[in-house]
Amino acid sequence: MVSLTFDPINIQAILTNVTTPESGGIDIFIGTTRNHSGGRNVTLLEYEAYEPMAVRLMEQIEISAREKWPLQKVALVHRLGRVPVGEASVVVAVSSAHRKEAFEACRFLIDTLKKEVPIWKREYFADGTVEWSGQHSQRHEINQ
Amino acid sequence: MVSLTFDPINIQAILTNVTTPESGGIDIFIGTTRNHSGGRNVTLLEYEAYEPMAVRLMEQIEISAREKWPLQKVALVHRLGRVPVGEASVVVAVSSAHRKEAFEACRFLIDTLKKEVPIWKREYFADGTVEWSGQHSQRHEINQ
Amino acid sequence: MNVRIKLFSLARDLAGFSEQMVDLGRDPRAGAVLEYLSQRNPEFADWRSSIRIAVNQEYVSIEHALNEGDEVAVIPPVSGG
Amino acid sequence: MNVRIKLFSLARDLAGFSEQMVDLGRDPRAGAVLEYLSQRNPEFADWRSSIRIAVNQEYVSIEHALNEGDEVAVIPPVSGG
Repeated sequence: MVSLTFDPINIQAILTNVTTPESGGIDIFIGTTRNHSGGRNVTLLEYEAYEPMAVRLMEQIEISAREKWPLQKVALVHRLGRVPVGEASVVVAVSSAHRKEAFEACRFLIDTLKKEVPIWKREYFADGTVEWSGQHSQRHEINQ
Repeated sequence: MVSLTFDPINIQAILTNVTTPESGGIDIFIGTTRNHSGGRNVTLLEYEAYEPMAVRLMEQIEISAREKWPLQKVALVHRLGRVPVGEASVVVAVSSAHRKEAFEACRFLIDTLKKEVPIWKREYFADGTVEWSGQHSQRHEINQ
Repeated sequence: MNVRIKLFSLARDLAGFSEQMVDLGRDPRAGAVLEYLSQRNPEFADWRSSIRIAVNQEYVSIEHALNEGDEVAVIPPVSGG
Repeated sequence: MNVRIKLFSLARDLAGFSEQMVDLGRDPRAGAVLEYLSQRNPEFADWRSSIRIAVNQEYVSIEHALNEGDEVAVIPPVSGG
């Protein structure tokens, strides 16, 4: 199950959804909005996505994980729009008969989502500036 | 934070507890009661612990994890007594600035808990038999 | 040949638009979209090596041959999670 | 020398008791508890290699020297989680 939502992510509902009588282990990763980035204070994050492609890629990532590990349920949920500090921007949950698979798949899912899925984060800093995440470091890399 | 409880584990409360404004990633492992074990149907699990030693070891395991990784909050909660199929018997939650540390520490915590902490599981099978987990395989190993 | 360019994040900010039908001439490759944008804003040239192109919602190489009416998305480095 | 033996899980079921003060004689080592239990129930001998001993809530080797009043726990293979 994959989804994008502009509302706060309902973690309890995801947990209920991935729990099955056959599952022995559930691993859940929750990405939350940090109050600092590159040494500066962050007050708010804002996410945008190329939505249809993001959903499609998230579905493909779930399929890849299911090809690698015997999983029961998978949930990949990303929040879009403004996300206050401390709230979840992404939740990945995996249930499996054994914990090793749940951990490995959960790690794969979030790592791949972060590398591949067309979602972008804009950081609102306490000093009033607003930047796309990595805007300066990316630029710098390229100019080197 | 470590604890043993005879009540259902309140996962939402644990999640609230480990979320901090500094955390970027939270990994939660939930061990649930499976409806099968060694090819047989399980209807119920029952856990007992050498309680003071279990709490002490869980505290030591948290300390070890904090020595290995820069963690913000750690929760290690194990349920005791009867646990119906599908309910959580153990919950491990870790928050950290970055997800890599949260995943590695969570995995270490549950793996070490399962190896070291004096807690025992009794399995109630659908055929009416009741056994300590691993009772036969352990015996078998020793007689080999 | 006409394709629909879609721009996101920093790429949209640099270009000043989020979606546009453009004529890329005969037999264009996906990379032609970056040429088109770089001609209009030289800052795009700085970003070229980090930008990915998706055609009809799938990542492609810059050598991918475009077809009439394709949706060509300019994908700056992603930062979800 | 008197110590308090505590038994859990299968060890308790085999011994038929969960806690007992026992006199282990002079200068006993932790392993003496397993001798004591094996003499009363030979099934314990089958389990010896998989049982761990904790003294005052810390795992010790079977060579660990016991002191008067120690709490000596017999820990069968654990299965929490």
